[in-house]
Amino acid sequence: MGFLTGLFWFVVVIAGCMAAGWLFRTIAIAVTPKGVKKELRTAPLTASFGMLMIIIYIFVAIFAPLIAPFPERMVVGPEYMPWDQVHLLGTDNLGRDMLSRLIFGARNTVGIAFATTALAFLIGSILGLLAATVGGWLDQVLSRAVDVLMAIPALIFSLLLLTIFGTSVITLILVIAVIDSTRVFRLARSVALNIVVMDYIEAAKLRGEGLWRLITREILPNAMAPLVAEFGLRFCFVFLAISALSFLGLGLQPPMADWGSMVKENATLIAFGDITPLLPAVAIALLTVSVNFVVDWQLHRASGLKE
Amino acid sequence: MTEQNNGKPVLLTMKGLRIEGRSDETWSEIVHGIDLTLHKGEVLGLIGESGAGKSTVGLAAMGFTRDGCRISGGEIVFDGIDLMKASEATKRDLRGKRIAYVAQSAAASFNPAHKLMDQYCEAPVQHGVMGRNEAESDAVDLYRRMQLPEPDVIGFRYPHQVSGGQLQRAMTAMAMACRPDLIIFDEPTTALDVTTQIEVLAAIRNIVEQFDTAAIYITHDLAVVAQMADRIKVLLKGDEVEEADTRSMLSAPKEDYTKSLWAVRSHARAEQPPVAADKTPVVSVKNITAGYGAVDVLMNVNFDIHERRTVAVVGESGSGKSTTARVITGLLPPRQGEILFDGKVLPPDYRRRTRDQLRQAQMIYQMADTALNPKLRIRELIGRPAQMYLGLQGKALTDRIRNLLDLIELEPDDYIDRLPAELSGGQKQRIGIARALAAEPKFIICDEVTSALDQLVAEGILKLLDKLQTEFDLAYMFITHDLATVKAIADEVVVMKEGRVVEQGPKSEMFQPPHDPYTELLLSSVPEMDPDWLTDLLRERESG
Amino acid sequence: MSHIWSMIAKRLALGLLTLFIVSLLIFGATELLPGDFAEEFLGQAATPETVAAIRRELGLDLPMHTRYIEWLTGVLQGDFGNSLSNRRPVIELISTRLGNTLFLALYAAAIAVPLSLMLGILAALFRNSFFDRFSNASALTSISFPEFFVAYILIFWLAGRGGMFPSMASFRGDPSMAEMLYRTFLPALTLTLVVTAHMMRMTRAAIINLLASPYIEMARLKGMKPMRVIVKHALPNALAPIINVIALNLAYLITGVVVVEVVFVFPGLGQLMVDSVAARDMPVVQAVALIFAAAYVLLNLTADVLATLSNPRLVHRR
Amino acid sequence: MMKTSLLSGGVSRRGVLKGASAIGGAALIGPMGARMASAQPTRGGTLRVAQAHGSTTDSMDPGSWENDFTILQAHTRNNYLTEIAPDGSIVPELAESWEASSDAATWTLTIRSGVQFHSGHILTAEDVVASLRHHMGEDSTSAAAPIVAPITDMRVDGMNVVFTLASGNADFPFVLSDYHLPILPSTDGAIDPMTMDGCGPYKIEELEFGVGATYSRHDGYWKSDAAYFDAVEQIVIHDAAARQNALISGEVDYIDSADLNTVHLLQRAPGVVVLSVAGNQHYGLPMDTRAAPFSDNNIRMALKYAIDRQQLVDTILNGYGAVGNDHPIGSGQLYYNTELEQKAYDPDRARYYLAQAGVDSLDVDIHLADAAFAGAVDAGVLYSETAAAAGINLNVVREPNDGYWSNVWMQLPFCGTYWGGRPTQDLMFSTAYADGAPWNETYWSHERFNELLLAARAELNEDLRRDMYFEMQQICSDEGGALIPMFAAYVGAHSDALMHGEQVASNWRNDGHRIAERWWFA
Repeated sequence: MGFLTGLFWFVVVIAGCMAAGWLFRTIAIAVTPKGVKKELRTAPLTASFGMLMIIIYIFVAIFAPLIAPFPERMVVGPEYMPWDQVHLLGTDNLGRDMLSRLIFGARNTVGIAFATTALAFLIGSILGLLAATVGGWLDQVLSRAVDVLMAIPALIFSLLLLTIFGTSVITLILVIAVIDSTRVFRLARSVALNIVVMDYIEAAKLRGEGLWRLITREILPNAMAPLVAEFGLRFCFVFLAISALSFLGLGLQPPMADWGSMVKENATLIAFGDITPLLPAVAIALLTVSVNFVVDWQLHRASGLKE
Repeated sequence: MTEQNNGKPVLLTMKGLRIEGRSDETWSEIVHGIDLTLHKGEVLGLIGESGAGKSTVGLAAMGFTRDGCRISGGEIVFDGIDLMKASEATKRDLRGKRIAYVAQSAAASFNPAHKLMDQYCEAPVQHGVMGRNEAESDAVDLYRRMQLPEPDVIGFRYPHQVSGGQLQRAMTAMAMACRPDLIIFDEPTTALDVTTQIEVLAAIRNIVEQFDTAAIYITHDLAVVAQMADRIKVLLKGDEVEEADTRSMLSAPKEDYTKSLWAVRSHARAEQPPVAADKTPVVSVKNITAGYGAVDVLMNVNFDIHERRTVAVVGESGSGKSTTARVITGLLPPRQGEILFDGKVLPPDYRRRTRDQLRQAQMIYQMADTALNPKLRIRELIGRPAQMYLGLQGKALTDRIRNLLDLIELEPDDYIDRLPAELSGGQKQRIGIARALAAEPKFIICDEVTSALDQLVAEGILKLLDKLQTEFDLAYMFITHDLATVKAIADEVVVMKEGRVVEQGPKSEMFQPPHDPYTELLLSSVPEMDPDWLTDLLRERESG
Repeated sequence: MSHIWSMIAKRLALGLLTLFIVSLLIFGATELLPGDFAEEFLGQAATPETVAAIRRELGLDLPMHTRYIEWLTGVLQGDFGNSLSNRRPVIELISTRLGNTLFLALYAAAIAVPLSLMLGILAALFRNSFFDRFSNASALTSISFPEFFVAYILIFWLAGRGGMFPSMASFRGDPSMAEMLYRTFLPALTLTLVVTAHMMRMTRAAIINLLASPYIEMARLKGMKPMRVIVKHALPNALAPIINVIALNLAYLITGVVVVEVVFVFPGLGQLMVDSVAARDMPVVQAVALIFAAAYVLLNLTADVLATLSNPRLVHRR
Repeated sequence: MMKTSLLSGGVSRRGVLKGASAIGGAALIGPMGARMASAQPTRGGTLRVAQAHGSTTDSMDPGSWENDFTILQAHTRNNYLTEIAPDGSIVPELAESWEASSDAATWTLTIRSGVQFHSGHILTAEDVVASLRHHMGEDSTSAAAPIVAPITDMRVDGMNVVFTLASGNADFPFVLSDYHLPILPSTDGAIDPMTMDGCGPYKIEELEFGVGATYSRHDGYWKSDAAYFDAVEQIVIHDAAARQNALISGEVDYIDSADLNTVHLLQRAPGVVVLSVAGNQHYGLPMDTRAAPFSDNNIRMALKYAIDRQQLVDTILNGYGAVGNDHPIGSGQLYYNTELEQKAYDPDRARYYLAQAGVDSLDVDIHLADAAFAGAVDAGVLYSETAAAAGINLNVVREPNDGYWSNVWMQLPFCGTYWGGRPTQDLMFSTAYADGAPWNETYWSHERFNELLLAARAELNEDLRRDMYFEMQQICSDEGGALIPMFAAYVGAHSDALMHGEQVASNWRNDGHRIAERWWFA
């Protein structure tokens, strides 16, 4: 019986999401200019749902102070209050309003994750493309260096670095970005290797184009698709990295609300069947899934596979 | 039609076949009601340019459509089975067993991960026609009939270990595996050199005859289809133009379009006066020896290219003609020898050459698809050289771009902001030309520029190049394997084989005997419109 | 084949270089960490005298490079030295934990790899179907939960009072294989959930990439069943990227599981590494770091070799 | 027999557990103080203890012991010369009895005879001397070196050992109960610090640092009314949730520290008993009284009034503790100043003191890590909230747990700390508040305070002594550098099948770390 009700709600939720996605797509198609329309028509429901979610997240992140019922760090009552009208999602381990923390968490988490990933891709892809284009010793040096960095377990490496340089948001972003960039480097390089053999690159070289232009105008645009796909996953791994670090006692500076740390702070509750810690976790999961739905859709378009 | 095939029963009929293709989310018809009847043991030639829908129709005969296509109307009946109504399972059971397919590029259509034999045996074993061992011995027999070298062992090689021509024959053998009633040949020889093409054509023809298999032979090459087909159906943009038996079709085409196809080979470049002996050539290749790694692929190659002249470098794949181009452009510095430009030695490595030297020698590539950056708009594609070399900016640049588009006969307003993907093959090639012109060079290397194009389109390109040459006093080096093209455009010809120049001289001499034996072979291998040509040639070669 | 051997040799040489640089990096980093072994060891009880005494005794007062070279020469003679804190030989300290770590990694891999391959293939077969999207979504969900959280949830469901599995994976003495598999089931399951998504998505993507290629069309035109087309024709050509991802994830299973170790009280290398870093116990830190690096290097090498072997073009040159 | 207050010195200042704390002050000398039991103990069963601390880098060397795991191991495997009873009094263990010279500078201990080690070795006076000598000398790497430093000579006389001290110390028996000083078997005058042997209630079967240990009962154990379990198992579980899960799912019988965040939920779990022992353990936020702005007492007072102590006790300790009054003396202690006004959260007064200091607002960083005390960072966050209302902008800087004690504590001007407390006022003050004391974490130097400290130590008149200690607490509270908001109880939990005596020792966790010897299964 419990299973059946579970199944029922599961179906309801799925249906709800799809409906939302469909609604969003129809509206979007109605309001957007022609070029975008054409794009949107090709979006499957999952992707539309993903886009809807991402938009909502961005909205929440931007207008957090306006939406949140209470300030980020204010203690509004005893710890672990149950859900009620005032505190829709109860309070956390210090008696701060859970909902408000979640909302501000969107701002910090998404912000930091985005900054980190963007930085990682800046470093990783530029170096990767450079290595592939120039080749020779430069490629060798960079690749070996990346091998070395990747041979050191990421978590432990960041543990070391953060202990050395302290745990300000900036260092956190830098450290995770640098470690992530190695993964990006490998991808960017391998993608670029397939591009540099193309005739139009040869033509550009024969034309006497400079390295910078070669990379930015000729190679990068053609390497975008796989990089974007990777971006989707990397983006989400940053949350996990942060929460893993706060599990080991180095996370964001309190009282900043970020989902990763929020899961950690309230995690012990799950042992007693209290789902409070699920909330930030679900927030992360939902974003991950949404982002990747959109990415998958774009990839599918790029792959040119018509089905 | 039934009367002219001595009462053989009908094998395949199509009535009012309509097929739609999808672009983004919208469906548009690409085949508009084709009728087709094929009798047992009969070979039907489907001919037309790309986009005519020949392959689509051919595949439809198997009840198959590519992803993004769908059959929207008409009927297909194979030996009494209505393929429109038949279940997937039924159709799967037909495919490979009673209807087989031979693809254009065997190299790409053989699975690189499995040995030829495994791929041969797959169909018969899976369809339960015969056991593995039986299939293997049968394969060896067929390989032998297809005149494959070492038929006993070749099956145990991987595709990449076998040459293109042999693969194409192996694939035909594979199609024969279940002794199908019908085989679809989809441009089986297009990717091959002329000399190899002969062997493959011969092999295909006689195996089809031996097993009295019906076939649909799809190609764009009239001369080829003339050798293979009993009847010919001409398609244009998804419509049937006309159908007749081969001889009457060749002798008396009814429709203008068909006639125009026949007319293609008429274009020939006006004879040019001989060049003054004292004149310094634009480019002269001085006994170049070059290669990759340890192996030499070029051995002391010599020839000159003069202003307003076109030198055609002819040879089959692996003859070193493209390598010669790489040496001239400086992508592959030679071991010995040097390249002179206007009498002055060029630095061997393009990185050492001055911007002006780079500007003077431009290149047009065979594959327009890979030669144009798919992410750049035409404005930038052809604007960039002008901007780089001539420092044009803003309005001046735009004007130059439009004027270039005019030169290559593309409507500027319409095309200037398109992406390569939004162009046809021929248009892409024209953009490639425009990009070369934009640098205002003295010398252009054309690497197989027409070989990927339909004849009519190729014709247009050749005419265009011709026109531009006289207009801008250009010197061309024209790399090709197609002697028809040579006839059409060359002033002088250089014949290459295995990295050596076997013969060179003015076109007039080249096409008159006496020939170097290899040139002879090349010339004789070019298919001709005569249906008996292949038969005669083979008989000739056996006797001679 | 010979070229493969030479490649292996070359890669092994490079691997050694990598290991050397890693050891340098780790050593440097550990030196940069605030506080040295003596201070950490005595912690709040530190008095200048005792700290000095310890440094004297362990030769920590020697300059950095001397200590590194000493350590290196030791290693080159196969002697990884003793733990600074409890003076036991590093080898002995590590061996059992290495065993545990490998056991857990293999256990998790044994579940995760076949599972993700299967799911990936099915997803590719029924692409864009509900199954595809659902398995994809749930896989993504499972990786977007922090590891320790997945662990807690599993514990809550499957352990807890009267639960069917123990919440602690630790065992002492030498239990039977079955016993070990039973006790470490939850951590293995946690790790499975963590790594499956990545491999599954790659399998799916790699296969779908090939579906447009002529030889796949050929297979379909030979009347092969969809499943056979995928497994017999697409998969063999998609192996290289898949193997690569599997290798990366295996490396992760060996080197990246400290969090899971903590939650499930599993005595693995990760915990040892973290503790030793905290204690600035250089020989142990170095040894563990080298093991991790070596695991990574070897797995990648294996992956590349397998990828090469899976590609006839690279095995049988013309 | 001389009558004087006895001091004990778990003087080591590190790990989770520090200091010994006796509830009362005065106790009796000599072999007295029988242990009382609530019900008649029964033998049998395996005690499985889960501990929050314990590292793979721990060592067998007594000089290095610092955390729960090693210390519990120490008391399970070893005996000491003296023992602190659950009521906080000092009772004999391996020392049958002791005698001090009138100046308390010479101590004669009579060693119990016939005590058998796990190895079968029989305890000798030489063993005692060797065991202590291990910590002495300038090459000593032992954390206990400062403790035994005053011992200038040890002389063996049959089963007697005569200690000569540099200066009189009436508390010497307490000193000898320090957990660093177990008695180990010696061969030709030296012990092997790495030995697994001991003469305690249980012998080690297997021990893996950072993982756990198993023990079996020592049949030759000399105490008849102790060590009821057949076997003992120590398991290290760092993760709070995992620890509680283990207890709830019945995989362990006892966890030495519960996660205060969820202890109220844990309490509801069937078959689980939460055990809270109030001691002198207190959490503090020391300010460096030499560094600006803390050098100004007004600033210190402002900060003291800007913190909501009750909120901290309720939230951080979840009620398991009491508010502190910025001095280290617990309410249970003999000379606890009952007249001292309890400081409470008062933003206005905080502002007033800011004004006195001539500023209207204040920006300070406080450096915290949960290594300082469980919930330190959260405490900082709450503090910064209340401080804001008082015009103080308190910025919480989270420092890595790793290396906290060497890089933050006593290095940065405003951080976190915790003390197990000391059994006597004198020992507490002289350890952490006296001018120039090694662990004077506030670098506080108060002339009057230091005079009183010396005077009080020598003073034998109870009333005068009380007055002095009252004044010292007053001074400490109003002028000291340490902000001590709360006293934290030791909160553990165990299965209801586990029984213990009426009084559970409060000097350490785990019933003075003698849980294996003192507890039993019902």
